[in-house]
Amino acid sequence: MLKVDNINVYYGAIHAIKGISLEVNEGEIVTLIGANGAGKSTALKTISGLLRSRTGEIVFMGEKISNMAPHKIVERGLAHVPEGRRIFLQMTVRENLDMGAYTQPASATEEALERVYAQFPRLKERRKQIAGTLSGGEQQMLAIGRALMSRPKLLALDEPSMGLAPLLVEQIFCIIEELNKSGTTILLVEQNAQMALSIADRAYVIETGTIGLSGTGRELAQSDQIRKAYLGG
Amino acid sequence: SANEKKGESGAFKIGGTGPLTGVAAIYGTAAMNGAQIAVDEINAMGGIKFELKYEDDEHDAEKAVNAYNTLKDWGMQIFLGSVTSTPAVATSAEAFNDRIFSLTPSASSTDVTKGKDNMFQMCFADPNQGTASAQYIADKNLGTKIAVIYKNDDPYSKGIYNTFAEKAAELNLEIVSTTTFTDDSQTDFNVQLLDAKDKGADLIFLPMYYTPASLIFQQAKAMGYAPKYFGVDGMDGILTLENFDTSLAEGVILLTPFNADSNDERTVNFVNKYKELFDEIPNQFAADGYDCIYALKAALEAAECKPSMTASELCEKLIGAFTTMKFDGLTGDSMTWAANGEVSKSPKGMVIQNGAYVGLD
Amino acid sequence: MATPERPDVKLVPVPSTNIIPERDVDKEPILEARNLGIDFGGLVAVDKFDMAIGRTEIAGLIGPNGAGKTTVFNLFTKVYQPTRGSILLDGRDIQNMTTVQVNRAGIARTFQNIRLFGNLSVEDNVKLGLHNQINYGMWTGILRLPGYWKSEKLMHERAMELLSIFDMQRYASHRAGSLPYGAQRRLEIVRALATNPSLLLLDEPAAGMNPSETAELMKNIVKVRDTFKIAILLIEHDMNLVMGICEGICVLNFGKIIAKGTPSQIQNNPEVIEAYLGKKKEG
Amino acid sequence: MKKNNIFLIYGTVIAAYIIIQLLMSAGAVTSSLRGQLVPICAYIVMAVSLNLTVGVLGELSLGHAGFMSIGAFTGVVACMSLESALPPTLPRFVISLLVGAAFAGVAGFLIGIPVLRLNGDYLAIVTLAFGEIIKNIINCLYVGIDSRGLHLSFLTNSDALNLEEGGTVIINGPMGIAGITKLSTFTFGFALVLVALFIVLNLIRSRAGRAIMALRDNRIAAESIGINVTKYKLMAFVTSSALAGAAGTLFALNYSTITAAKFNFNTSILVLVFVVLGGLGNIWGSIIATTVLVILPELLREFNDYRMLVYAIVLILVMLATNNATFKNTLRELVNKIIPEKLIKRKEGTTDGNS
Amino acid sequence: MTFLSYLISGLSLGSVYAIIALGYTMVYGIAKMLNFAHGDVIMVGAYVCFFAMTRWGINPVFGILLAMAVCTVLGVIIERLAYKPLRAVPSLFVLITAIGMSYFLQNAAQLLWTPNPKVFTSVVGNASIKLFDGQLSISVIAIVTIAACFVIMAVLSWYINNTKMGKAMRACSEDKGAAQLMGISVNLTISVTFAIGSALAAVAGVLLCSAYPTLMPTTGAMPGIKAFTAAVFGGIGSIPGAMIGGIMLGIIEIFGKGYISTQLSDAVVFAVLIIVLLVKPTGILGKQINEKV
Ligand SMILES: Nc1ncnc2c1ncn2[C@@H]1O[C@H](COP(=O)(O)OP(=O)(O)OP(=O)(O)O)[C@@H](O)[C@H]1O
Ligand SMILES: Nc1ncnc2c1ncn2[C@@H]1O[C@H](COP(=O)(O)OP(=O)(O)OP(=O)(O)O)[C@@H](O)[C@H]1O
Ligand SMILES: [Mg+2]
Ligand SMILES: [Mg+2]
Repeated sequence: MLKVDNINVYYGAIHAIKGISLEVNEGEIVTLIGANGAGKSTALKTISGLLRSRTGEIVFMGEKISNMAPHKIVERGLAHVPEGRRIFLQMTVRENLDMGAYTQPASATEEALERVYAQFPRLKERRKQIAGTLSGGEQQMLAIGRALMSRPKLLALDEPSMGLAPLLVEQIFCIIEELNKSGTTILLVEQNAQMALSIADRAYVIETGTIGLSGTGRELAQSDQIRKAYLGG
Repeated sequence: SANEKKGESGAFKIGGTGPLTGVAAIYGTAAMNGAQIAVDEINAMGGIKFELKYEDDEHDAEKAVNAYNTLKDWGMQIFLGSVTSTPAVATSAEAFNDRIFSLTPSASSTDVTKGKDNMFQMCFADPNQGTASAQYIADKNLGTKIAVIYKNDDPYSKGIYNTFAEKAAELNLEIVSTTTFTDDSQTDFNVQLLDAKDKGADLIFLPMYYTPASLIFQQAKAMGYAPKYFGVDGMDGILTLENFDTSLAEGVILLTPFNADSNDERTVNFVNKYKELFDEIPNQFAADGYDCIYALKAALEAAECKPSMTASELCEKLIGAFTTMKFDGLTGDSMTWAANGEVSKSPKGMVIQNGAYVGLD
Repeated sequence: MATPERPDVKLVPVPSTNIIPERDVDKEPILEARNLGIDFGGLVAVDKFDMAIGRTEIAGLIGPNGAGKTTVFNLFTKVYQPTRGSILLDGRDIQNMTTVQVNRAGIARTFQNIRLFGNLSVEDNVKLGLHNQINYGMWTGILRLPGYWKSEKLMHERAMELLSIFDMQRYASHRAGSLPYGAQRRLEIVRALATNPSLLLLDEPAAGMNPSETAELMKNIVKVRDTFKIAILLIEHDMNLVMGICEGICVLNFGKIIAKGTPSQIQNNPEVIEAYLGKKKEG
Repeated sequence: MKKNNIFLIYGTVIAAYIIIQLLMSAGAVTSSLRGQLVPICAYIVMAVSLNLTVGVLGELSLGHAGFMSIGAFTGVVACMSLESALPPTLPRFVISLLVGAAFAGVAGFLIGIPVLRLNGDYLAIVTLAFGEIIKNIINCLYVGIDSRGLHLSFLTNSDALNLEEGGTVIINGPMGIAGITKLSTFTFGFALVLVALFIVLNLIRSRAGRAIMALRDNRIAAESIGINVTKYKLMAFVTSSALAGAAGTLFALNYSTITAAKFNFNTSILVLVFVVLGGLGNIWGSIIATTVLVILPELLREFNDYRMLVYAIVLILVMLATNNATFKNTLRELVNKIIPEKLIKRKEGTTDGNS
Repeated sequence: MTFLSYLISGLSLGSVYAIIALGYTMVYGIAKMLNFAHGDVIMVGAYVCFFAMTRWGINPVFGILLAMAVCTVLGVIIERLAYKPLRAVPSLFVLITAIGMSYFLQNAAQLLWTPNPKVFTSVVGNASIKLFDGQLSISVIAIVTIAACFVIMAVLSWYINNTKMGKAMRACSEDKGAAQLMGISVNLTISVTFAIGSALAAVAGVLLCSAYPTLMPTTGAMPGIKAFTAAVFGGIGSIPGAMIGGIMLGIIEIFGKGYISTQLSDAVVFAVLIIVLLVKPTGILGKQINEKV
């Protein structure tokens, strides 16, 4: 479904991604793990078009999307929940969710909204609140909810569990699994590697801009090397 | 140094600065165009030859000094002053130090000439206009209750107002309303006009350029107020304002040295040439620029100057010539210059009738 | 779930009404909040909040998202003015103090969303923390009088010393904004420490860190407390960290305290499990 | 801070001064350039001081010319009043400069108080408003001197000053000041630039400067670590305006006339352009950008009518180019290719300098 | 009576400021940049309409439409060429290109159309309504301007709050990256913003010159600054705020002249502005958005 082939990304003179290739198949949950600053977020941003790769190619559903404008990529069914939430702080919760459904026909909005509200009742309760005054965790829920509004085929999530209460973290992972079951393919970046690996079909480990290891979630969760470096075990 | 460079082509090098861009660009371009016509005419005649170079000063003293220095580097021998007053005060001080003879077409402030023996004006000095206007109004009994609107951040306008007010007091003219405007607020004149109207003014004195005046006429009409208007030389040009409804200016009296509608042969000739070249009717600045060149020609001839002389040599000779000669130009007959640089010429009282200037006396 | 290595902290059993550790009990608490509350429009964000923090205690403030934890920090640091109740710092009411004065009186904090001086160097960030510790006037600085050289040298030494706690000396000349996320969080703590506080407030210090980094952080927090003999109040959703190093824990839900106690008391409190922890975990 | 490499800054300025002095003594400097030396110095001081507000404190000011105006008028009044009492020019010049700086600094303090409550564009508009108010007030102000001392009058005309016989009008409302004796020289201007650089650079690299930059980067965090926002905003603002005042005096004493209209919004904007083009917080950049942009319109005189049009286009293109990543990268690569590694540092400087 | 006359003059002047401020605030609100060239786009609009009416004898209505079309294209081109490449850098840099653009437009206009002023023919004639035996007169153009202001304000507010594009505009104004992730084309949205802003500028230019009929290359400069002031006064980014700010500014200017002093009116206007901002630091209708800590 998504095929990333040998991309190189720079921030000015900084070479942040050094020839990464990866693949996500339809229906999978794939997770990227790695230390702070390894380049996970950069990889996601490149896939969703926010950053440009100097070389290589990204193909989504058989179509080349490298060098495509981000909004066109979204239209093709790839949604990205960015790091740091990036919600519209001065809009209300409801308006934020509406923005998520921007590419969708107006008729589909109501239904999508109900689904999101069902998943995050707190958002329904606060639908008129200005998003900027939400608590950190509430903002995170909003960011995920917003991405779900567009009914994406592939959902890329950058650290969705950050700042969430334990109960909610579990909930979020449940939601991710549910989404996956209902047909959404997931590309997940997580610090909570334990949880991520437990739900992932496959995983890649990124180390300073390159792919270190890859394998099924289970394999990696049991690898000693991984346990030491990322699981604190 | 640059100052001592001589005219090479056998022509006198005349430099001028004026606003060629920005808000005041109309005045600078007009003076430049007028002067250029005169230069071309003279060069075609044979005899004395001129080379004219104009530099933009953006109506700013700092830029004017830069422009002046550029002209010096070019080898300027005679300086055609700056067109507007504030820059002219700055450049004339430079020319005074450099001993370069200067004649300004239109910078009318007395600060321009004050204390500088080599600085002469082609236009009236502000005080002259103020006094002459008051005198004229008193003599002709044009109004009993007078209102004045002037531009408070403009030395020209404020300068004329000051002497007008002084003279008016002397002549027992009653000024009932004095109001002002500035660059930042020159669109709406309702308050000023209401004040004049409420105080019963039957004549409004407008020491300003014609652009704001045209707005005043329009707004007064809209509020149903029809006093007499009395303008100064800056009012000249209002009839040539593109698309202006000349009926608004009907009856406006102004003192101006130049009348583009005059039947005088030289004026007709000048106006036609100007129209042909620049597609416009020349205003007083153009005429001043034109006169400056002819006055310089007359003075240079009178003093038997050669293009090979240095600027400072020319300066002394021209000072002598200017203080002694009599000059007939488009902007006045039998003009003479006092040692302080001020010109003496008689302003022509004009009234606008049926969209044309008509001489008053 | 793997049990993290617990740093060697001795938990002191305390009476259930008061969560101050025993060693601090006979001293006056460093901070005491009494019946604190704040409303935003109709929303009661915090209500009837009572808490005392011991002089050298590491205390935790936990609760579901939007429970009002950050708001409590904002009340303590006078970013918000409380609608009700009072806060006593070292026995002194801070009612009329500003954020700046509260800091000078001894409270330093970090932020949930990092607030560094991103364009300044790491060292300068720490020196700014030392701003009120080492003082010289504007003209001393401009004219480079001897006071300038002396103070700047002192500042440099102090800054490096503080950075070394978190093993960050090597970043000293880097632009703070260009540091990796985890390093930025640590730098915020160092900067707060530099203001010489008696109470340090940490808002989700482990957010965005992986488990091994978190374990490192836990050791460092305890080290800070032990070296500086200060009280630390932290907000965190990482239960390994909270249960691992906090002596007393206070749980908020919908702005109200639902439980106070030692980690084991909290872990076994059904109301807390229901509202926050989810199904009980072992370890 | 790397971008404010002090050796580079002082070095360039001093070297430029020496070179120009040598060229002048050899008669190789045109009148045009010579005439611009003092205004360049004045504008450099303006740009450096505005950089303190805009680049270092991070607040947009659109009324910097207002402070220049205050400095110009008060400085010249001081200079003209002292003419008989203190004939030697150097001390008179220095005193005038100090007077100009002091008055502008006080104005900076007064305007700084509302500044503290506002941010961003609201602050910008207050500074703009302030510049307009100053202009308007000076246009209505009359100051004269006679044996009894200074006389002041407002909203009238110069007659209302009631000067004795032999008294002189100094500020004459909209006519401003005429008949100023030119005291400013390139050397004085250069000295003022050095003083301004010394003050600003040392301030930035001290405890107070750090606090000012902290306010720019994150006010809330600065408060949380006990930094007094009011104090440091005011400090930056007052220093900046006092220096602008000194620049105003230097500028005014270079021309025989000044009017309030000179120091209008456009002048404020012009200085802002110098600062932004040179780089926010980058003092060296301010110096270079100012020099280039002051000289540029003069170099473009050949274009006659198209001069200001070309100037506008150059301004836009430079802005686009300096902010274009590809352009910067190409430039860097080019430099890397042509020049051996160890020279790069210095060479990059000169490339910028010629742009 | 004087009071009423002043009030009416103030309203007329204010409505002109307001209509310019609407375009200003619209572009500011979305693109987050102070478009100092806005005043000059106004000037271009007025020139186009002037030539259409007086030189080519086109009906005023079509003159206005032509001016709007030309300005729309001009606005979009300016944005594409001069502002778009600077989207990623701080807005101060764009401010400088905007200033360059303003110089450019003024000087190009001067070269194309000479610096000589032209007298604009009011698109609705110079009629006025006389009340109280002609003691009080309200010009038709003032009424039209005020009405236009209200209509534009209402339509703009509705557009921004209710249409899809309007929402896209608000999203872009907050976070361009996130907006893209929603599937919004930032380029298109900003182009539309500039197109609307510039079309409004054309209308403003025509109305400005109908009310105060001198037309020069610098005609837009001062009203541009005044409108900027008005927009901030009303709370920058707020559409109704721009309208209120503009009208307040006009009224204060006229009252300052009438009741205080014509010489000090500029100082009065700006002093009032400063005082208002001290009391309400984000302008009359500006929302105080506190950053959550
Ligand atoms: N805007 C930027 N400018 C310069 N360098 C950047 C920028 N953003 C990221 N980097 C650098 O690129 C590298 C990869 O960063 P990235 O954000 O992709 O890491 P990450 O794996 O997502 O880390 P984290 O777990 O902290 O989110 C890091 O070294 C970082 O410092
Ligand atoms: N300035 C404000 N205006 C309106 N509501 C606010 C404001 N600040 C906070 N709130 C609300 O108060 C509640 C408490 O917020 P707070 O930030 O304290 O939560 P928190 O406990 O820190 O949550 P998290 O763990 O998600 O960060 C939230 O519901 C939030 O939406
Ligand atoms: Mg990341
Ligand atoms: Mg929080």
